[in-house]
Amino acid sequence: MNSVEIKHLDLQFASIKVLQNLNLTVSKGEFLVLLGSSGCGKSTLLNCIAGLLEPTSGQIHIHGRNVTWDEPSERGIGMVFQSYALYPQMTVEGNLTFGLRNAKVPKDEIARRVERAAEVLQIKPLLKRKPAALSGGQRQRVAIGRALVRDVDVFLFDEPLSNLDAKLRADLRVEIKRLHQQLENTMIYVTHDQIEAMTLADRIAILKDGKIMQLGTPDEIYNRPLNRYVADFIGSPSMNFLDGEVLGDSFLRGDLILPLSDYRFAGGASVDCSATIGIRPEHIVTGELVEGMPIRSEVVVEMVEPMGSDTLVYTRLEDTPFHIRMDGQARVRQHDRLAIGIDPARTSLFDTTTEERL
Amino acid sequence: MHTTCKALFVSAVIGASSASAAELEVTHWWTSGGEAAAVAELASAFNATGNTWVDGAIAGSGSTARPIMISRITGGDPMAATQFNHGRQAEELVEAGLMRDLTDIAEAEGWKDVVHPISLLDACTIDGRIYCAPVNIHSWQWLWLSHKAFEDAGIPVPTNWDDYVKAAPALEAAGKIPLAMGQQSWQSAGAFSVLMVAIAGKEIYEQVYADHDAEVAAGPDIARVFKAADDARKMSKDTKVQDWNQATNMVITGQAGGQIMGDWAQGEFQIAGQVAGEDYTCLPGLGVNQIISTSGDAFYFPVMDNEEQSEAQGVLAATMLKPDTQVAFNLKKGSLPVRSDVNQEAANDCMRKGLEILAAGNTIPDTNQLVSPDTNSQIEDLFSEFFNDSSITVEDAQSRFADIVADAD
Amino acid sequence: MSDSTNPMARRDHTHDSVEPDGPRPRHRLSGRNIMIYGTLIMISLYYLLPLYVMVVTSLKGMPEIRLGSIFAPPVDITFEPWVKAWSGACTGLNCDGLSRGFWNSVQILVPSTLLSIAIASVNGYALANWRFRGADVFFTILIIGAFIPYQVMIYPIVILLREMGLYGSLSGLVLVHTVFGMPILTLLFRNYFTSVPVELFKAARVDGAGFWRIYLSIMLPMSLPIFVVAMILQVTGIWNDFLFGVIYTRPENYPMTVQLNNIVNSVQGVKEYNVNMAATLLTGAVPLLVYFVSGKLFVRGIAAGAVKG
Amino acid sequence: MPGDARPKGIFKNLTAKIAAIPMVLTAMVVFLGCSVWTIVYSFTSSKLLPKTRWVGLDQYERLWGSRRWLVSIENLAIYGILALVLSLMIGFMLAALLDQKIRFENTFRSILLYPFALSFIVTGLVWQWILNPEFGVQNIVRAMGFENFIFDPLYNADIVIYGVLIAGLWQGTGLVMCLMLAGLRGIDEDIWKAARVDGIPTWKTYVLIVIPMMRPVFITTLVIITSGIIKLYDLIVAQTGGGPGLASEVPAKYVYDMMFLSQNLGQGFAASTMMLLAVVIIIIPWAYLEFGGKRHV
Repeated sequence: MNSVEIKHLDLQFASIKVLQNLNLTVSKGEFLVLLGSSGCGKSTLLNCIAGLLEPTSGQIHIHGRNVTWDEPSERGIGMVFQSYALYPQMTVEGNLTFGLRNAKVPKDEIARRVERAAEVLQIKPLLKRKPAALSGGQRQRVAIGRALVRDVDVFLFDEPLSNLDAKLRADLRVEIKRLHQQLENTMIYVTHDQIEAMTLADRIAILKDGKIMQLGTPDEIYNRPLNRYVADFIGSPSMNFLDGEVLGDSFLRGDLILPLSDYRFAGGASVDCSATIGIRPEHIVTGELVEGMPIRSEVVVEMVEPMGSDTLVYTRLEDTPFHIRMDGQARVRQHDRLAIGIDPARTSLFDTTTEERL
Repeated sequence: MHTTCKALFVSAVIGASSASAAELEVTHWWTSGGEAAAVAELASAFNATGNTWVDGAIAGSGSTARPIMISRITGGDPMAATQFNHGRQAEELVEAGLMRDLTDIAEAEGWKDVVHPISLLDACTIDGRIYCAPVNIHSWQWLWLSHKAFEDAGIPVPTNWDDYVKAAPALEAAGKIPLAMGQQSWQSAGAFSVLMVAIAGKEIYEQVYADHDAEVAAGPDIARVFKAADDARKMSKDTKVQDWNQATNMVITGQAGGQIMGDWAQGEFQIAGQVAGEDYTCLPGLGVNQIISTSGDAFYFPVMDNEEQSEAQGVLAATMLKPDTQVAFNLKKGSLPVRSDVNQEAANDCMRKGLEILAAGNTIPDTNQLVSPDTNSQIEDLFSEFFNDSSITVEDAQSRFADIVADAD
Repeated sequence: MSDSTNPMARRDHTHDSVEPDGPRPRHRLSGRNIMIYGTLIMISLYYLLPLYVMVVTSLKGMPEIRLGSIFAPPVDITFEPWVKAWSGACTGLNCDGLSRGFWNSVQILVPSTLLSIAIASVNGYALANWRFRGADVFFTILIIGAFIPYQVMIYPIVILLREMGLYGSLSGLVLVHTVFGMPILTLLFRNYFTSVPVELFKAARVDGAGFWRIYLSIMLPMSLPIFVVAMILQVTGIWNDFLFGVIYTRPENYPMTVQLNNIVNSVQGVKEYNVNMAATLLTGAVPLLVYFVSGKLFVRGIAAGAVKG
Repeated sequence: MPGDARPKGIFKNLTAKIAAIPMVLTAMVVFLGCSVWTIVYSFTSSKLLPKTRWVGLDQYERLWGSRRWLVSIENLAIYGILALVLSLMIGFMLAALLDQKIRFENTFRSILLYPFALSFIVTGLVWQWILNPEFGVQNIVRAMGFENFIFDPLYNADIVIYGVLIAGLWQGTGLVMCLMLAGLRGIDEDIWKAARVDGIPTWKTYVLIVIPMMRPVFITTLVIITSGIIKLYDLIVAQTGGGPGLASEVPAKYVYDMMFLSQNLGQGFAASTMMLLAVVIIIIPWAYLEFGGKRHV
């Protein structure tokens, strides 16, 4: 059964179209991440699902029920916000129980749920404190707890980790993942952080200008981006793009010729057209392995960024910036000449005009 | 019940005693010393009828009190009685049917026969019905002179305006302010019309104010009046007070030589324990033209739903014009009684002068009865400016005055 | 919403924001300090002068006032003027001074303040968090209303109250105060509630709280400073009001300012300046007290309500 | 199913709309309704009571031919501009002084703010007295030996409006100071640090950086001060009564006096209408910029 279903959703503020004919289905127990840069409509979409914004047209179904015009509290959702949104004048316990008290849930039931949530989130000792006396991480746990006690099947997260520092963010990310495994409920999670998206998601929806650019598993998104935008957006540093053309089963760019016999075309077969090839920095082969590659070239190192686990090397391939991710142990210096090789099976080809995957 | 009330009402009017005890709220702006004492006389006379006078004094004369009165009346929650300068101010309220018709009381009490001059009652009469109870006669045309000030200056107390003007330098030399004049506009405008009657005479006054003759207003007679007003302006330039009674107080204490003010100033002299002829001199018509205007205060009685109160209103109106009340009230107020048939032995020097002029019929109607409040306030604005700003020339002021008269209604 | 304007972050900052943010002075007795304190003391003297004059004059007898300078301290201190102003001064026939109006003023003040603040805060909350079509239009008209001189409205309001059957009653006056307090108060409350993080409001809606529940349980408890500001403004305005009090009620309900006007404007021969000043101080006592007690909260509340636009 | 039907416009946020009824009624009936009523009756010759005797633009012709009205406008303009500029300047300066981490800040602030608690009636009276040449400032200075010292602003038609201004500023600057202080406290301390690191002089930091950052405070302050200026009435009545002559008349007093002293409602309404018009001309563009432009989500 589908947990959340969004049909032809449109949202317009004045003349600005924030969401455009958006369709999305989230199945039960799925962890869906809405990913995109700011202003892409991901938070707006989440707010629509929560019922905090009214769509201009279209429908939202949760558990098969049309909830498009229902109050947020009637939709069977819990929500966690970026700024935690804890009620400052209430204790942690007060924050956890506010919704339940509004829904007139019996006292012992409230106590049971608070007990369980506090245990799951390890916030038992904090129950009597006010939010002001909590650290950022603790606050966000309480905020998650507030969704937890609602005993609902759909959790909505609106950039919940953005206000935390890097270390806490990583910790809490793991915790959310564990929570999902434990609760097995549907989670829709908005973020602009691709690491969060890749690590947490069962599926990722990448949004741009109120439209879904690609919906797929992290693996699909990473390895088989549907269009140039997604390819560019995912990965850091982002994919290298080289313009050229597809002729027969080769990609031609100047004197570079890339045989595409191992490339899986989206349409099954190759079509002649001008095209852009995308190669992830980490898929570029260096060192001894270069010899085995169907295509080889040589670049000059312009800058080196050692990052510990790996090393980023900035180079140029015939005036086009070209980034290479190498092993952390690689000894490369500025002005070095570097031999590189490309494996066609690990590249993506896009039609230069439509920017769609070939 | 209804008939009983009627019976009580009649007995109340005739016997001035009643079993029905209504509380009547009376609004007025008589709050200065002499005025308050005078109101107390009205109140005690009314309380003696078994009713209760609830005092609704609002200080600050018309500007503060009048909006309240008009609001209360049009707002449907009127006071039982309210002071108005009689004249044309209440006309519209009467026309709108908001004021109680007092004709029955007036007839029962024979007001038509006793009120003198009858013009006072005429001012209360609209379409043959009487709507207000005049309580006193006030006249504007008085010059009050301080004996002490002239003594200090070493000159005799003048007996007319011209001598007074000539005495001004001597007063100034003695450190006195020759003429005390409050800065409020009604005082400036009042002083001017006093000068007009005194200097130009009754006919000119009537042509200007009653007939709105702009040519006369622009003519040589009025030019002389403006010349005199210019003298007054010079004599009064150092008065730094606003209220009339503060100016009067300067005369009482001898700081100022004199003041042009209505007979209500008398009350202040009285409260200060001064005696007319000994401590101060009063010159009606500025000692030039012994003519006084007969304006005065009147009470109007808004229509009330409550029958008991309505009856009590009648009682109050009747009480106000009773001979005893009239004497007691007017003595304190410094004004003249509205009926000629009362015992006037208690009247002092100044009051007697006034009564004589009144008896001789040398009266004119007050400006309030002749022009609308609107025109009146335009005139007040003009003279307020004239008396306080010496840069306005006599000619300029006169031509503006003539314009106002031409547009008067 | 960027972090720099995130009110939640801001609140943490405003928590101790009654401490100055300006540049830190370097030395205790530097020339700079002397200049700052010197200026402040001079200006304070100018501000205190009228109060000083009022107080010393109210403690003098009339002869001393006539002879001495208004700035000279009293030689013979007398409390007579205070007693007279409170319980003896006359207007017309009533010689019971200000005391007659004091409780009336309280009776007008309490319901007017409560009602106007209650309504304006709900308005501000509705405008900030539940924006509906046309809300801005109404709000703009309301703000224009803040600029309309009261005198202009006297007459039409008399007619309105008459039609509502409230003319002359205490409730009518309370209503008038509520109406005329509404523009500025609504502006302040709207600005304040706009600065409350919108996510808090969203969270409460997810928690199933409706319009009133959010207002009472979430917004109200975190709005003390702005309520203090509103209270101070209203207490001052309503307590000092003369015009409405005298026009829209009956004499038995007249506020203290009517007596003050009567005492100050009725002249019994000589102006009794000492009594006038005592009466003035007595009338001003309530708002002054409110100010001195809650001055600190006032600045904090203004900081929360007026600064954000 | 409840979710199927989109709620009709009016039922959306129904509670919020119900709660806003008092505001809507006030705005529409009192402020808008009464204004329209006033405008309508300004075309009549109503005297003591409103009557529909139409006279076209007569009232306006008379209004603009009236010296007193012109003087009133001129006075309001002088007073308004000076009061606005000076109270903003003095208020800001005081706030900046109080913001210097000084001791006794609370005391100073209370002293500067207390006049705001007093009514204009009281303010007018006290200052009328202090400025009275006979026993006020002039008297004191003369007693100190300056026999010819003259300081009688309330009795000199040329400068009376400045005498009113002294009292008006005394009463109102405290609030401006408070608003400004609140605004200064809202400025991030890092700004000051940055300015110091950049070596920008303090006064320059205020003028170029801090004041522009305080735009919202200035706007709120402007609304409060301006609305007070336009309504200027009580202070004039208590302090000068409009005198000497007409020298300190103001429009609000013209309206009041016309309506209740001259018993010429029509003229009063015409003057009111002109005031309303002026307000609308000032406010509407501002309101449009403030609320019209941005829409919150």
